[in-house]
Amino acid sequence: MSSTPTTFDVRADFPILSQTVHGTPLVYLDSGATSQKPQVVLDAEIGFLTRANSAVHRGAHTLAGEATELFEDARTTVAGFLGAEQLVWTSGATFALNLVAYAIGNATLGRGSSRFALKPGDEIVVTETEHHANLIPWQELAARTGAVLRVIPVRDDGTLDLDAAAQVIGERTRVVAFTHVSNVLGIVNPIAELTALARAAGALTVLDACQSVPHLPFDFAALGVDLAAFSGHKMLGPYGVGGLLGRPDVLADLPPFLTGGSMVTTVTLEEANFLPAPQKFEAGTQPVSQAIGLAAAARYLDGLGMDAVHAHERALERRMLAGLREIEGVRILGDASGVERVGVASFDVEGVHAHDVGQFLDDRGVAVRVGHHCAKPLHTRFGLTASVRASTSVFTTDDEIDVFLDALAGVRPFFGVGA
Amino acid sequence: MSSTPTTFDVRADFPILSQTVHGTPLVYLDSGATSQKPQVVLDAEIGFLTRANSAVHRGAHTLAGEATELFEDARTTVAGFLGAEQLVWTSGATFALNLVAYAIGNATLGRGSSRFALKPGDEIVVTETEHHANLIPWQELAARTGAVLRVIPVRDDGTLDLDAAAQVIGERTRVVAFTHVSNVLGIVNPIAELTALARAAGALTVLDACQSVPHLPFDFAALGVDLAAFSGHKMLGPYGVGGLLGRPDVLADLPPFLTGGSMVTTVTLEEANFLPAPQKFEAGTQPVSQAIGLAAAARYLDGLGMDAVHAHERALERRMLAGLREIEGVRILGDASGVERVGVASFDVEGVHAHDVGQFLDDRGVAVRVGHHCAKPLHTRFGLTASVRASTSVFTTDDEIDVFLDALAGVRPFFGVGA
Amino acid sequence: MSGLEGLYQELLLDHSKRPRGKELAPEEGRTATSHQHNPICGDDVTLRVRVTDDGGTIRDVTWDGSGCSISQASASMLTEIVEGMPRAEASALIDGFRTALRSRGEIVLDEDVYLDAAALSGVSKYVARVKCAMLAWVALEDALARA
Amino acid sequence: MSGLEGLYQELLLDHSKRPRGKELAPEEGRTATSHQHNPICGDDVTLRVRVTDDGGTIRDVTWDGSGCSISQASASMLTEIVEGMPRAEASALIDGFRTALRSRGEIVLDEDVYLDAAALSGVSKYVARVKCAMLAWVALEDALARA
Ligand SMILES: Cc1ncc(COP(=O)(O)O)c(C=O)c1O
Ligand SMILES: Cc1ncc(COP(=O)(O)O)c(C=O)c1O
Repeated sequence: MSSTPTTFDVRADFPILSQTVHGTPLVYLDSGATSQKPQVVLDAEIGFLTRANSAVHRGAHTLAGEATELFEDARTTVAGFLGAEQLVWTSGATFALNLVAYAIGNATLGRGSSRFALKPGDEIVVTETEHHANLIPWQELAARTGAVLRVIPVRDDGTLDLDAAAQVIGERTRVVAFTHVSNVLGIVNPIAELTALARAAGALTVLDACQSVPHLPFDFAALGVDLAAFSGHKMLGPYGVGGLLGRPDVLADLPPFLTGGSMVTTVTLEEANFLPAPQKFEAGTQPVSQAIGLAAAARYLDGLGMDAVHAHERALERRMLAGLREIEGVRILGDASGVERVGVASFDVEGVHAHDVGQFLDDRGVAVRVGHHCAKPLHTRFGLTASVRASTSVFTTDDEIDVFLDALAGVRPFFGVGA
Repeated sequence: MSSTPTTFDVRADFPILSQTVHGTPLVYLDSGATSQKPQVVLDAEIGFLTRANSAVHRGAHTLAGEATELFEDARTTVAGFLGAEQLVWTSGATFALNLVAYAIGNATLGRGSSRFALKPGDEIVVTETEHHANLIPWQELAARTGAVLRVIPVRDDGTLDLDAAAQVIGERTRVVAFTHVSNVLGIVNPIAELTALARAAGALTVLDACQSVPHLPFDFAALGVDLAAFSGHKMLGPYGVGGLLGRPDVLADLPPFLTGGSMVTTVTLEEANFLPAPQKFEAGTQPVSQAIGLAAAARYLDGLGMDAVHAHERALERRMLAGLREIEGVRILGDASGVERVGVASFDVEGVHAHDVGQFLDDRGVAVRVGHHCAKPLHTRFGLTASVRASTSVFTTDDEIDVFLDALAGVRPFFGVGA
Repeated sequence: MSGLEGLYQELLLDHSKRPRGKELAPEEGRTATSHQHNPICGDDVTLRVRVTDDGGTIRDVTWDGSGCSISQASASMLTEIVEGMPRAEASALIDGFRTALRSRGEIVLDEDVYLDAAALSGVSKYVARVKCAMLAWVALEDALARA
Repeated sequence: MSGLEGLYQELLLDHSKRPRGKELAPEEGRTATSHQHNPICGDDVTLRVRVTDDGGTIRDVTWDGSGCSISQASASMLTEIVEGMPRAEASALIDGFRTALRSRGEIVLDEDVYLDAAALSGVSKYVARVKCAMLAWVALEDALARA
């Protein structure tokens, strides 16, 4: 296999990568679950905590002022990095998606603007490729409101069936929630087409951007969706922080979700009035140091250049897919050709359970994810209960892909399966 | 003023305390808003992130195994520190309290067990001393379900009116939510009495433990409440983490709140089934490094001994209250004598707005909180829109209290008010 | 002048203790009212303005409110400047004030234009207090937009 | 034996490829069934047991399932040991198995008692896999509790 040129070598920026596992160097191919964090992110958090830490948006003392500025600068940085005018901090993508579902539920129960209120029989549309985080909140919302959940099916090659989508999305559709990139297949979904269908139906569009934001240039405004959710810990940032991006008019009309401190104007014992977005969605103490850490991650990625990151990961992906196709008994989930992808591939090894494959690879220092990757319906669709997933990040190298492929080739022989 | 003996000197453990503000040493009296973090907490997080970081409860690789163990050990440590059998990780107290309110709302809408479902006319009881985080979620729940919110009033001296409580809590009461310690008054509420009244009525008890957990020995099981919420960042731990403590049977019957990954057993496109507690409440990626940091904070506090911490802060509190009473024009909110307290005092300076007081103190290096401290109804009760709050922590010293009192004595003269 | 004395100038403390125009005139035909509130510290200003019948000139700015010395003094100072001012000029005045207040001490307000309110220049170094000083000015801006 | 070979012993791979007792017997009077599932990796075991009419002795343990080699081999090995065993003895057996599996390599299973299942001792060093090995044993425990 010819070596693909890497435009940057960033391994030294990530302290954890010098680990060894079972005496061999760690090959971390589980960034799809959670990414590793560069030193600048750790430094940003520690710097804040040891120099400026104090409550934001409250109090007039000097530290509080500094903290508030750093926190709001972080918002501007991350929103700017993602091309969004408005960013609501959340604890992560799961929270952000639940926020939207519950806010719609609240509208339905007469709290706040009725713009997004649902009536029994209204339809919510998701795709068969969704992570549980962008599926179950909608199932539950449907169950609570009498709305109906409908699903855009996925084809054998892992691409969404757009013909079916055109049938599923219609007059009764009020919400269309879909992932930008499947965390299992690594395929970039046709956002423009889905958004056009949803818009024609007058439906709200909710994008799960968890697996796109870390890997490709992301421009919220250009995508044309109404809302997008993402997690910091998957994009080189800290745990416990993420966000909801939103069009200003949509955030203005979406009722609050969590209630509590720092999101109100007046409060009596009887009732409360709420600040405008983003504050009305940010009840209680926010993940302040984490937001500042996430801003450092955004600046770090911006410094690398997301075009370069994407090209780097695309090269790794091609090397990986080519290698996987050569190993006997390996079946790639959603092996569509000619589609845009990020550096994620999931596969089945005939005759060896995913868990055993993962164990074998771990013995060679290779960390992959095994299981249904929180996308059980998608696995069911492909006739599996579990698969093995390898996922790359900015720090992944060609050599690591080769170590992985080499180890994988030894799996079936070890378990005495196949030729 | 005679010097109270300090049983420990921990200032060197807190890197931020060497700051200066306007050329004078920082006197941080805003721990009630957010506490500072000792080096061991920072080290625990960084240690995890640079050595073991990876997704927990997922995948079979070595790092994932280590991370899962450290994460679950953190749960055991924090739960043990607080005397609880079960701990649900949350992003903080606001989230934990909303979790309970929304879970009850979900039960009311027919999701999960009906044990906690509300009927129109059922009553939810809170106190007049509540932080917005333990008030507005209940207002909203009442508005969504047709339940009625009732309030236990506070007396002029800041203590709860237990006679009134006995009237308010009755047959129709389904939930009684109250704070252990008011974040404004610093007074420890009569938990045993309130819990007894609630239990007699067959109501669920929800304790806001934000301001008690950092300051006094806390034994969840001994308190006899059903649920308790707290925040990590107020107890020397990281932002973005906190918890909900709960009696096992209560957590078992409370329906889930957020839905998504890692909290399910089976999932189809139609519906999902949920794991038992605590997992069913922990949808999506948890604040892993923060939980590990919080465990370090719990061990640190445990090392100091919560009895010693409480005694230390009580001594500071007495010094502070005595000093405040001597300054002309200063009115302490809830100046009850003979009640148990933590190191928190809020006050009004006659003729000078709280914001101006705070600014003046800041110029002397003293960081206090000004405003309504997210307890607007309580301020209304005392005829104020804002007050000044000074709050202590393990690292606060007698000298700092004196610097604060000395500066405060200069406020009215500076603004040309009073004698 | 540095530190606290730069922030709390004599003139400011004087206005806050003896506020001018602090008695809300009754509503009538050509008045417009704006209520502004700072939820963080509870500063509160209700400001009422009357414009001439042709809508071009500001008359009778009155207000009521409560809050910190800066918010109250600022309202008091404002009423003194804008009486009889053409609308367009008031807009420019407010813009200039906002720019100076957000300048972190870089821009000092011109005493010839801002009169006593020039004493609020010092606030711009205190980011957390800028909102306090702006409150009445935002109220005027808002009221004029409706007048 | 260290590393992978200690975990995936020949015997284990053999059982996983040629599982014993893997054909669920029909339900009848004295049978009890338990379904266990590991949501993390999808391992799945349904185990059925018949007890003698006096309820004291185990007969006809059969199972079906899917999952990793460890979960499947463990179920297969288990059925071979407990046939004809008194209930109380089976409980002790399960307890001993659980203790060994949770011992992180400290306790090795006795071959005279655990027969082929002694080859599962190596699993105890792999904390994440202990659940896989336990699945069938938990199913038996659960089924006996209902039988
Ligand atoms: C008594 C009390 N309850 C609840 C909260 C809310 O905590 P958090 O903002 O960490 O969610 C606070 C802190 O502001 C508090 O003091
Ligand atoms: C596509 C997708 N959506 C949502 C999530 C949920 O993100 P989090 O667990 O950070 O809330 C994930 C990550 O697991 C994901 O990959």
